[in-house]
Amino acid sequence: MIEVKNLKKSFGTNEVLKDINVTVKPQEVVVVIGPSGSGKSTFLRCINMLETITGGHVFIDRTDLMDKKTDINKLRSEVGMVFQQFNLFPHKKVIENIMLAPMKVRKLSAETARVKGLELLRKVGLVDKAEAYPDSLSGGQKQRAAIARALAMEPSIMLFDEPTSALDPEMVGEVLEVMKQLAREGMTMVVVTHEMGFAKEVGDRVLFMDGGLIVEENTPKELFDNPQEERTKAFLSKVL
Amino acid sequence: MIEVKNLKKSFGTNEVLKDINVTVKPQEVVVVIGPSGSGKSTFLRCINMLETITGGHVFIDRTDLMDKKTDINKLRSEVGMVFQQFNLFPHKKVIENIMLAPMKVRKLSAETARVKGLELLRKVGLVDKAEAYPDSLSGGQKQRAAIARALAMEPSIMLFDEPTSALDPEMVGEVLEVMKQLAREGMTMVVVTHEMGFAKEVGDRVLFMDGGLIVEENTPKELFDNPQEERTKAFLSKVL
Amino acid sequence: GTSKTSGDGEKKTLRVVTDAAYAPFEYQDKGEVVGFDIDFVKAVAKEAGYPVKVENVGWDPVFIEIEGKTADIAISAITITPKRLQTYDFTVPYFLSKNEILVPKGSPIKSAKDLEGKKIAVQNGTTGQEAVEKLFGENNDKLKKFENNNLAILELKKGGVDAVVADNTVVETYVKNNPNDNLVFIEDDGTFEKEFYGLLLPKGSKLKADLDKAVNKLLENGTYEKLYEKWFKIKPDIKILKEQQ
Amino acid sequence: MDFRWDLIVEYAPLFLKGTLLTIGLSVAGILIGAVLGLLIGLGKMMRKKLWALPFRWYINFFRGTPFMVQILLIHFAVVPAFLDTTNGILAAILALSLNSAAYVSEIFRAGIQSINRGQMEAARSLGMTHGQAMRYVILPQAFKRMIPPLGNEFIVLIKDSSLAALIAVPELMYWGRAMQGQYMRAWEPYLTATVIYLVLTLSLSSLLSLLEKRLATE
Amino acid sequence: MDFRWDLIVEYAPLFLKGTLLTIGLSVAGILIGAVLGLLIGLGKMMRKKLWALPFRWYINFFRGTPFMVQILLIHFAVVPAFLDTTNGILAAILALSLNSAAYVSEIFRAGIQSINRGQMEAARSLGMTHGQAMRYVILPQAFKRMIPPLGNEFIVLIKDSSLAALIAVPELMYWGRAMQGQYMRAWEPYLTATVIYLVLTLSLSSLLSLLEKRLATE
Ligand SMILES: Nc1ncnc2c1ncn2[C@@H]1O[C@H](COP(=O)(O)OP(=O)(O)OP(=O)(O)O)[C@@H](O)[C@H]1O
Ligand SMILES: Nc1ncnc2c1ncn2[C@@H]1O[C@H](COP(=O)(O)OP(=O)(O)OP(=O)(O)O)[C@@H](O)[C@H]1O
Ligand SMILES: NC(=O)CC[C@H](N)C(=O)O
Ligand SMILES: [Mg+2]
Ligand SMILES: [Mg+2]
Repeated sequence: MIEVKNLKKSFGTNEVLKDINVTVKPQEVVVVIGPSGSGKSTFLRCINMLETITGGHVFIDRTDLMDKKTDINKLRSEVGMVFQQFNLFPHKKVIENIMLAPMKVRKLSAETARVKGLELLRKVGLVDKAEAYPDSLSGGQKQRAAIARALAMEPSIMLFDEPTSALDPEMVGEVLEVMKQLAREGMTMVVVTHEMGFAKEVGDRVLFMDGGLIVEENTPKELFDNPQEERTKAFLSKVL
Repeated sequence: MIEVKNLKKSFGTNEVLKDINVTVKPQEVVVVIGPSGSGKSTFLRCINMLETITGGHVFIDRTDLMDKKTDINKLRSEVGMVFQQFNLFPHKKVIENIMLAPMKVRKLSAETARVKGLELLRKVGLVDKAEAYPDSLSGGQKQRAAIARALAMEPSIMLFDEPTSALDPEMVGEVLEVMKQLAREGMTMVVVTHEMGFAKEVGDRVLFMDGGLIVEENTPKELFDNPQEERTKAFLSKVL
Repeated sequence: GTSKTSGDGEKKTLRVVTDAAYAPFEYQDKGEVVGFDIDFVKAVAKEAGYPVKVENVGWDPVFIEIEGKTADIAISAITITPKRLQTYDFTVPYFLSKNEILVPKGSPIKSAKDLEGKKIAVQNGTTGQEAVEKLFGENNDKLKKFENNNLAILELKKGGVDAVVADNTVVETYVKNNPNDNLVFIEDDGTFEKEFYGLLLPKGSKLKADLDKAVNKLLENGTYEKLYEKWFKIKPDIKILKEQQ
Repeated sequence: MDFRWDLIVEYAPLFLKGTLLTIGLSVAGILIGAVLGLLIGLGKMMRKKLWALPFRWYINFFRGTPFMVQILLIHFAVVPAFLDTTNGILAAILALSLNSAAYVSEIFRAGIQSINRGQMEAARSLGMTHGQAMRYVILPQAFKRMIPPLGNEFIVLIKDSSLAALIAVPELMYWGRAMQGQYMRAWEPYLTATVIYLVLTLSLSSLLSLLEKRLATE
Repeated sequence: MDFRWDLIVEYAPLFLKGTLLTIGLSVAGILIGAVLGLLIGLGKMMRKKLWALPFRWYINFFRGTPFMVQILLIHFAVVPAFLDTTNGILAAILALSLNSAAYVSEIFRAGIQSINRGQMEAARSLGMTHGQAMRYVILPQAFKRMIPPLGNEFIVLIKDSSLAALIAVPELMYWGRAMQGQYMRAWEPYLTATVIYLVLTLSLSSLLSLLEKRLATE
């Protein structure tokens, strides 16, 4: 599904990703943890081509992102991304947020897009907010709307970058619930999060990143309860 | 130590605090929890007179804050406050941040203030950052510096408004550690936080606020394990 | 700095204002304010016993300064008109002038009447403007009022107007000095009346008597004639000036 | 001091005409300037530095020199070079438009940059092209933020247009000067002009702050 | 077109003198304007609305009318009312200062408002009075943010000072106009003035952006 080979990324002289190798299988849920600045977001952004890769290769469904012939926009629409800061379009209603890309990129009719959008909103429990503007939603509602928006492009992979860390604690649950359901339905997911409960419940694998490298990877249970590397131990002792 | 009687606070027509009655005894650690917008911050800000009270009374060490004759600035320096956003003074070095108020308000000499400031920095584990500017610190270091700054005025009460919720997860621990130490030393504290571990470990009492009222209060153990009110139960089920 | 003559003693320096954009009467030569008027006013002041300082301020400001008594004398080829006499005083006349038309070579305009319907540039607040407005109406659409005469002539050169109306000496000097511009002047004595320049003074100025005397002295003692010939290369008609008094 | 109200009454129709022309010049200036400014803003934001250079210099030139020089140059030198004649109104509109275009291009750039980077990223991650993201996501938000500074620029143009009097364009200030020239009085014309300018700019700016409040709450 | 370089050479010393005066006027304007602007900004921020009103109107007046009107009024009316004579240089400095004070007061207000509310709250919660908090916490930070907009205001003053030519202050523009009047040519004088203005404003603004970068990384 996703294959990352010798991925390198530098900002100027700052090498943020040093040599990342990961394979994500279909329907797998991979959780990424690691200290601030370790390159977690950059890693996700490289998979979605929001950053230009400095070295190595990323394959999505066997297509090489670095290949000049690859249609990046098409490939990108196969990969949904959910951001910490939601990034809903504030000038559009919730339903319009969801309809926009299907209509403009997939050329769906407004009607089809709306029907599908409402269905997705039902799924994330927001049908009654379809006609609301994002600013009137709570944080949890915003993030659920953002998930629905990403799903509207029918991606085969979903990337989540700390989707709950900008939320008030009482809203974290509703977002995680939606994500768990997605995982149960078989969506391939890469999730940067510090919600250990989520990782344990639905994660197939946990990657621990530090200093631009994947330091350790294992099943959640093994990694949390029995970390092998010193750095992992130090990090977990602080966070848990 | 602190006595809050029938405290009311409105912003325009929006009644944010409806009728708050609390007494905090010396050396007590009171934890305040509650959903977003329930008035937790406003409550703390009223105790520190950062908001003008609309009704009721707040007594600090038996002095009425509402009394015209009360010297608010003096009283305020008795009450230390730590903010979610740290609010360090970015144009001053860490040590200068700490020395400023003692020098200007308490009229200490620069030397005395510096000696005391370094001592406090040692206490929060930041002596080596004394000459650094706040912008070069990590979030956890900033918050510890902010705590040291508040302590420099030798307050008899410390107020904390979600001191760890703007921090990366791995930095939460170091700040909580400093707070726990303070509590052990007998500081009177009112802490708004969702760190349940902290509440259980050092909290004498937990107040649950909702809609501008204190809905329930009890020992941490009782309140978390055996909430009485429906709203408390609903809230805890989401957060825990 | 208005004049405060302290009785008998030293006389105060007079502030003389002008619009140094009206060659050959007053203009700037590499930053220096020079011209017939400048030489003349210095001679007059010397005769009357006042030290002077000449300052270029611009045309509209000349009148504002004198009305506000912030300057003592203005000399700027200023025509003595009944309207101006309501607000200001003048000395006795020192120069005979009239308006004239400046047009490009080959222009169909041959007289003032031909100006009808043509675009005309004038300097704001001059007798040239008044003359045109008397012919074709006040503030009519074809009239462009510029801040000084140089801008009006530049407008003509650049083709924005068909003619400029200004004082004859100025127009003729310009034509003579700038043969490459291919401009010609047109006299129309039937339309444009004789005008006399005077030194402009604030209403009720105590200087008037002194200055009148001095002007007359210069007219009589040959100083005026010498200056006139220096600048215009011909002899002045002093009689007509005297008749006007 | 005696204040001659009668002169003001006499010149009232001319002041009215002048005010209308002042408004007309400024409106034309802001409209043309906005369109040009967008183009220049886009030009300046071009990836290829070399191509962006002329736009950069355009902006430098018009922001770096006094409007008085600009209007005189355009009236007496640029327009005649093309038309073989001067045309005050044309020159004034041209000067105002070209000048405001430089400022509008910066307003435009600031408007776009004020939109959170996350908006572009969200749009791109949904598979939109850069152009689509600009058109459907960034620009609609940026335009809304551009309204207040564009309003301010309009106010600046109203004031700058007073320099058109120097090239004998019969706007408000021109009639003030004409009145001064005719009656040799300074106070009446300049104070009248001042009051009219104040009415224009203040009513516009209170309209603007109303609009801003509207936009903020929307 | 023939471009008469010889005329420019001839006028070079005058242009130099004019440039120096232009710089002098603008420097005086920004310095006095900054001091006045602070006072007016403080005045406008007064709690009592009624007391703040005159300051508010001061700002409205100077921001709402063309600088041309302001400099003419000050030259012909305000200065003579005090001195009994006109004084172009004084009037120009006065007009530039009073005008920039209005803008500086807004820069000052914006600078203070740009400081996070939390700073004031932190200072107050440490027991500082409002005055102490302002003095030791808010103002030092606000001043730093004011430097770039003050620099821009200085550039504006350089350009506005060209209007002093209208009251015959022998600054840069005055000599441009003098040259135009003497030789009846448009391109040479105005282009020369343009280039000098450009050199002044561009070098200033690149200095400013250097300074801004310095301040940002500090
Ligand atoms: N656009 C950029 N330009 C320059 N440096 C960048 C940029 N984006 C990220 N970095 C740097 O790359 C490093 C890794 O950043 P990244 O955001 O990937 O970390 P992270 O693991 O997601 O951290 P966090 O938990 O704080 O989100 C950091 O040192 C950051 O400063
Ligand atoms: N300065 C203010 N002006 C107007 N309304 C305010 C102001 N400060 C707070 N409020 C309102 O008061 C209510 C309570 O706010 P408060 O910040 O006390 O809640 P909180 O419990 O601290 O929430 P959070 O967990 O999000 O910090 C909210 O509805 C908020 O909108
Ligand atoms: N300087 C001038 O332009 C003078 C013009 C004309 N002689 C007048 O007095 O109106
Ligand atoms: Mg990140
Ligand atoms: Mg709060």
